[in-house]
Amino acid sequence: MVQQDPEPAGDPVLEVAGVNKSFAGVHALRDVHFALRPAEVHALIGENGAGKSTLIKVMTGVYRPDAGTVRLAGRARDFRNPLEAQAAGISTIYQEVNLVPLMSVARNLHLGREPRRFGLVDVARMNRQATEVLGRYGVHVDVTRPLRSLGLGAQQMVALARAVQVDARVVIMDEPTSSLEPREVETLFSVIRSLKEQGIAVVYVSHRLDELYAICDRVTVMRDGAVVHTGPIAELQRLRLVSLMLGREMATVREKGTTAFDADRHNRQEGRPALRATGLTVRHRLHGVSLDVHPGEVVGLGGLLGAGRSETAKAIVGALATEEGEVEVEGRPLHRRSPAAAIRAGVVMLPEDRKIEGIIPNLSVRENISLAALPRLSRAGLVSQAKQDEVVRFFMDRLRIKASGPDQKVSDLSGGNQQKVLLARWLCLNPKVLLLDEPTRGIDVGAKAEVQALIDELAGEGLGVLLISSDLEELIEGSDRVVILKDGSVVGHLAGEDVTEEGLLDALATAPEDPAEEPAAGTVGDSSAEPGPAQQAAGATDPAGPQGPAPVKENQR
Amino acid sequence: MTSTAVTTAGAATGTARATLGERIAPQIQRRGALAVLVLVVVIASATSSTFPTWSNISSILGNNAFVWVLALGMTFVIITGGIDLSVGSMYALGGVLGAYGATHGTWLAILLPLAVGAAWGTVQGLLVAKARMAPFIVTLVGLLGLRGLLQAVTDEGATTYLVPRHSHFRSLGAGTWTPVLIVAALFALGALLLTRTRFGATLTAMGGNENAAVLLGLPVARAKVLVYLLSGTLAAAAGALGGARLGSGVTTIGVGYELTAIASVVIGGTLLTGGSGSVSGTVSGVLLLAVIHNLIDHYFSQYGSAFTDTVNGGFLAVVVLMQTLLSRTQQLE
Amino acid sequence: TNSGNDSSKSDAAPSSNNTAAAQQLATPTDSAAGPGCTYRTYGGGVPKLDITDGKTVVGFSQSESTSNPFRATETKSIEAQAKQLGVKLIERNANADVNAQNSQIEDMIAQGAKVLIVAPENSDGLGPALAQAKAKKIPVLTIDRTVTGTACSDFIAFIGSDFYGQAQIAADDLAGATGGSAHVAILTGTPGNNVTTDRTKGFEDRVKAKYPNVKIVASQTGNFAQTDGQKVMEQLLQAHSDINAVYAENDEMALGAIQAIKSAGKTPGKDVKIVTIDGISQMVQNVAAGQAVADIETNPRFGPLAFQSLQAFYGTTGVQPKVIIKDGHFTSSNAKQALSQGLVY
Amino acid sequence: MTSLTWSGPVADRARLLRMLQEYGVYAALVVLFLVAVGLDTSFVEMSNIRVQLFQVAPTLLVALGMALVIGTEGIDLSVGAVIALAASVVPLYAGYGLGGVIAAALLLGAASGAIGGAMVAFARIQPIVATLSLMIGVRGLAEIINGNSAKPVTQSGILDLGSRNIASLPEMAWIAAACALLTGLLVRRTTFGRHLVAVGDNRQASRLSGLPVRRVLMTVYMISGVLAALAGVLIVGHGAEADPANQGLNMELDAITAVVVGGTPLSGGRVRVLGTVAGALFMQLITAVLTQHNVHTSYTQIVEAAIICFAVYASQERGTR
Ligand SMILES: Nc1ncnc2c1ncn2[C@@H]1O[C@H](COP(=O)(O)OP(=O)(O)OP(=O)(O)O)[C@@H](O)[C@H]1O
Ligand SMILES: Nc1ncnc2c1ncn2[C@@H]1O[C@H](COP(=O)(O)OP(=O)(O)OP(=O)(O)O)[C@@H](O)[C@H]1O
Ligand SMILES: [Mg+2]
Ligand SMILES: [Mg+2]
Repeated sequence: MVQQDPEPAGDPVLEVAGVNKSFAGVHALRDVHFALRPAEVHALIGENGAGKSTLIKVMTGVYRPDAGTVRLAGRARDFRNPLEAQAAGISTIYQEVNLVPLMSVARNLHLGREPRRFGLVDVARMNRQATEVLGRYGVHVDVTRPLRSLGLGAQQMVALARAVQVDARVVIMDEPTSSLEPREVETLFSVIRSLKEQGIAVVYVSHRLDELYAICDRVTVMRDGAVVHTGPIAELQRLRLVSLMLGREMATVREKGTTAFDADRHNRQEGRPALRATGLTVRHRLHGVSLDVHPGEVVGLGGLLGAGRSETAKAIVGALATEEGEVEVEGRPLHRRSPAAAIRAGVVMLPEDRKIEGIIPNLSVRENISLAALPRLSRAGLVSQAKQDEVVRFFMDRLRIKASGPDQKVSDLSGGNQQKVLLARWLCLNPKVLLLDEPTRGIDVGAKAEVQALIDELAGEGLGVLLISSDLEELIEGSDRVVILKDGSVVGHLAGEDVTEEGLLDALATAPEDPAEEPAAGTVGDSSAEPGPAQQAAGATDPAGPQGPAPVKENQR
Repeated sequence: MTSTAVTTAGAATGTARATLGERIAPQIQRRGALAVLVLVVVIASATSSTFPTWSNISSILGNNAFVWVLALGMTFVIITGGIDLSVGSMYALGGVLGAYGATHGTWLAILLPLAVGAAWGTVQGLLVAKARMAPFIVTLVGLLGLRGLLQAVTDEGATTYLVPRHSHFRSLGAGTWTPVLIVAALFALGALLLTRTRFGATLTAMGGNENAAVLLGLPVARAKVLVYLLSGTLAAAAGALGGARLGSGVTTIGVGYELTAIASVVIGGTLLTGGSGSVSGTVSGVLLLAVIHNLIDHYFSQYGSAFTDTVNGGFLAVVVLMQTLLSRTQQLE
Repeated sequence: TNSGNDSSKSDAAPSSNNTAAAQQLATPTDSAAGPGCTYRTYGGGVPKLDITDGKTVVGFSQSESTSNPFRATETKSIEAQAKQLGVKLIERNANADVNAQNSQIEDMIAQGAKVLIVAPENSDGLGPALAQAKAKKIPVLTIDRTVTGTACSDFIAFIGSDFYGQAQIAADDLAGATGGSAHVAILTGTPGNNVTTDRTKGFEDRVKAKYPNVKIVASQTGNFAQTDGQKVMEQLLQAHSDINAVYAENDEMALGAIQAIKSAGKTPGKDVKIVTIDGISQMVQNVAAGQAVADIETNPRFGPLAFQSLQAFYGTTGVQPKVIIKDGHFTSSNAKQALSQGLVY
Repeated sequence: MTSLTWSGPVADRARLLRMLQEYGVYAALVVLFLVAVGLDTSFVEMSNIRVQLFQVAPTLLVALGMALVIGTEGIDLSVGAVIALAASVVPLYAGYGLGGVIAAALLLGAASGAIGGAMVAFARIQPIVATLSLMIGVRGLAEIINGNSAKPVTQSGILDLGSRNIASLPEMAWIAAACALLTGLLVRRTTFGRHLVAVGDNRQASRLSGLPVRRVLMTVYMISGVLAALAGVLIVGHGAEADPANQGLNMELDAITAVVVGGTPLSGGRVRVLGTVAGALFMQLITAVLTQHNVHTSYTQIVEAAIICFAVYASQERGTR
């Protein structure tokens, strides 16, 4: 059933043959063949849990295959660890940003290859270079701050900058855009193109199909750990692609637009809002953000990275201490501000960072789902197994969570399935208001559609939904109204017919700059002040330095 | 056009948030102990006439300097997210080996402890890095085992090795300045190692997010082995120098020193969970504890040791509390 | 592993009365001829002082936690005597840490101490402190444990018990009580502690020398603590049902042993003979009650003798290098009356 | 998924490893016991078993509390001191009979635990340092309360507690067993148990999921304190003497050892109660064998260290790679 495309032109730079890999119980890769040609952008797609990340980890020495070979430029390689893979010229951005939160941005960018003077790390130069490099990716931050003070998006850009800085033969990107918004995606694409120009091959994993068509040359489709198709992406129209991924007949895959939201808006129930937040203020983050969500409507929260959307959500549920601001649920103000209190009042938040704020890694899928609902599933502090299993089974079917069983460790699930588990955790509380921060991040088309349909349905049932998404389409088609944030304050509202991409971007562009910008100008100024010396310096010591950035600069100008 | 608008916006975002609070927070976090230290010293000097005298200060420095080296090694280990409980026992063993070696010449007195410390450190490192065992256990084993070894080499503590009267070895620990200078040098080197070398960066990185460190292609396993080797060697060296100062290998010494070391490191603002910390902080930490002990002795001794203990415990709690509150940042968790 | 917080001596009632009884107990037994050590001869001569003038500061460095009654009694005895003579006393407690003791002694010197009474934590290891005292011409009187060095140069003199001797007496008592043939279990003190070493050696040497039929079946540490003593004894009784005698290097462990013997269904004093050292009242009562054969006292009341010696040191008579306190020796014959006369601490 | 194809041999190895992790401790325990008997057949005698149970009971009690604390990714160094504290009040309340004594002791234990818990939960001080300060301070306090001499205890109720047998097994052992059972239920069956594990595994996520993180932490440290106090009373009862200066010294290390030898990871997020029981027994047997065969302290310590090392290695999780 695996159909091969006409003989590859030019022998592959990276080739994987007959690879098998299984984890306790799970057979993640079965006899996988994969060939990557020089200077091509190769899409690797598949449902959640299809084995994409696992394949990548095998190619980069994180996992060792149980069987099969990895060849780089024709030579069979057996990388014992990522270090060796990197040395051999395979540079990787792994799924879920993998950097060191507590270390400074600059440190993260240079880890392992810091510029040195007399054998000692030259901090000054390191910071200069970092500021300069990141600037090109639209991330203008004080690079001496810990990475964790950046939003996920910015962090992902740092990871990207880092990855392309090495002189690599192959650059692998596992869902690099999962938390980028359009403008950054553009930057990313320009980077990829420049890599291509240098004859560097790129493996590109994403669940956003239109991105694939925009940037990729060829595509490999995986399902249940096996390769089901390889070929030029142009020859393959969207529908076919989806059917290959899901392994269902074209016919059964109903075309339902790019997202699964149905066109017509929900019938918002007027009168008392389900959630009303007024004047939320968090030092340096939020300045008097106010919004309300009515039962049965989906309110989108728009803005660029770092606009403070996540902060807003966190502030509402009391996960982030607010200096000022009121939160009312169905007219009743929340006095004690803590996640627990919010949940009791029926307001729940799906956090943006699944790994750190979401899953309880060592607990089973069952325990992760039932976690928040435990009090309701237990009598006199004793958990009723029966009830619990019932709920868990229901939601595992409902959200089609792919796991070897309710007892599988949640950390062993694929990214997407973990996200579904978290959704389940909240849905079994049947809340009044649902705050979703990047709910479809890293979820495959099938699941994504389901989730979106689910959001629709929930709203239909009279639930109030606040939707944060970097995927504009999703935001536009999903929400009835959009509240636009910038630098932590509300700069505009879109409603009814104005809820369009243009509307959003205009609002952002024309939004009044707030005073917070003044110091910024400073840093931007002196940080990008002397690109010249920085460049030379970079050239002088770090051979890796130039290759990456240089071309990027070109097509930035 | 819009693009520029956006980038400036981005810029705004970035640095707007970089203002004051978040800027200094990490600074204070590092300097928290220092602040408390200054406070205590000022008060002490104001209230007591003997405290600021050189002879008192030298008595604090001279006799404790070597013990502080344990905290130096501990800083590295803790920054990697590990812990080394074996240093107290290693300190004692180092002293005994040093004294024993001194009877065969100064060089042996120096090399023997270093060799043993390095060897045992390596073993611990390998168990942690390769066998993936919890540092706490591995070094707990060290704490017990090394004491046993100590008893064995001194046949159950019955024999005491004395450093010969006129061995050069003694001069290494004598007086106030020699110890202080040696230790100061060690700390300076340590600071350099941590902040200005790739090794240092690796340590911090693996402490902050070991998984990422591996994926970023840092030599994590090697760094782990090395850090325990370092800690073990430093502990043994400290013990040996201490032995040189006391003029004999005291077998009962060093009990509970590991805990004091950990306390000073944490008070110094290093996260026990790893990933962030500084040698300078540890310096403040050790000085702070030493000064407090000196004061408590000075003021409370006549009420009996039980009372002094209680006060000591209370003070430790207060200091740690102050430090933690000072280093509290906006961040959730 | 924790040999630090052990009580190197017994635990007992805190009665540290410097009574007549105490006084008379505390008399030098070793009145060797020859000139004693005075301020003229000490380390080439040190300034003469009148320690009772209320201005001269005398420093007292205690080695271990006073929650251990030997230490408590010792400290109280020194304090009381100082008060009585109007001596200005400052003190420190090293909690069994040699480093701490060094730093504390120097600390007291910084505080203006002109004479020092030191109860060393460890015979070797006070080098730095003693050196500084010497340099500053401050005489040091050591009590209850010796320090290595030469009398009247590094320190004035040593006042205390003869641990080795105590152990030999214990051996004699045990042999006597068992008719010269016994299977003995030794409960030793904390490893690495000078007292342990002496008390073990003294006993073993004596047995080797004089009692061929006294067999030492086991020798395990009880860390000078009741609980550990009991645990070890319980184990040993399981392994060696033939044990019929116990030598405990302090009373606490002996008390533990008694518990162990009882819970093993044997009668202490009858099936198993016990000899122990320190002479705290609780144990002496057991001796009186016939549960133990003998208890050799270790006298903690150093106050009177210590200051008496210091005055002699600043006078003309001088102090002998080794002043051995007279220790009581309690057996079934004299235990009762000793208790009644309040000779027991 | 049809993961049966291909994954045959691999799965077997994995299963074997998991078996070792899960049941290693128990196997080791059995082996050690057989060895002990092999060396000296009298080891199986009831009297000897009783002695071992008497000695292990307090350690086990403390270890149970420690296991819970470790489950929350914490550690409690103050248990030894709490034992001393409990011991110090026994003579004071002996007059009020066993009930009074236990009540007073457990209350103090809870109080001390509450302080530690508060430092960890509210001030977010690192557990090891927070409890270290308690460890120093509380023992000091205990010594102050007790004055400076060990006090003999004669109150019959307390003595019985430490010496009586029920069904020819020590009452102490039964108490410990009961506590173990309760702890097991607490961890497996109750919401609190789940919360505890979740908090230990990912504190931030737990907080965002609305779990009462602070309450959980407080409770855990208080439980640990209470169990330690109970152990203190038993120790006094068994020794017929209250000796705060020495009782409970190094108990924290023994307890931690028992817990980790029992296979509970120090990284939190998992509590193995039965394993802890096995761990405690295991360590007790080692000491028993070595002491009974009169091995030098030095070698005892070395051997114990080596065995701990091995036991933990055998029972630990191994990452897939
Ligand atoms: N460390 C592991 N232990 C056990 N099973 C694992 C492990 N890592 C992955 N798996 C399993 O292997 C399968 C493939 O996982 P993988 O992460 O490669 O999926 P994916 O294609 O990357 O999905 P996503 O698009 O959501 O990232 C999944 O079923 C997952 O449960
Ligand atoms: N491009 C950027 N430049 C500077 N700082 C940024 C950038 N992106 C994120 N940040 C940092 O991230 C924090 C806010 O990010 P956050 O993720 O909460 O905002 P957001 O609107 O939710 O963006 P996201 O799309 O990541 O959800 C701010 O502290 C800011 O310093
Ligand atoms: Mg993936
Ligand atoms: Mg966000």
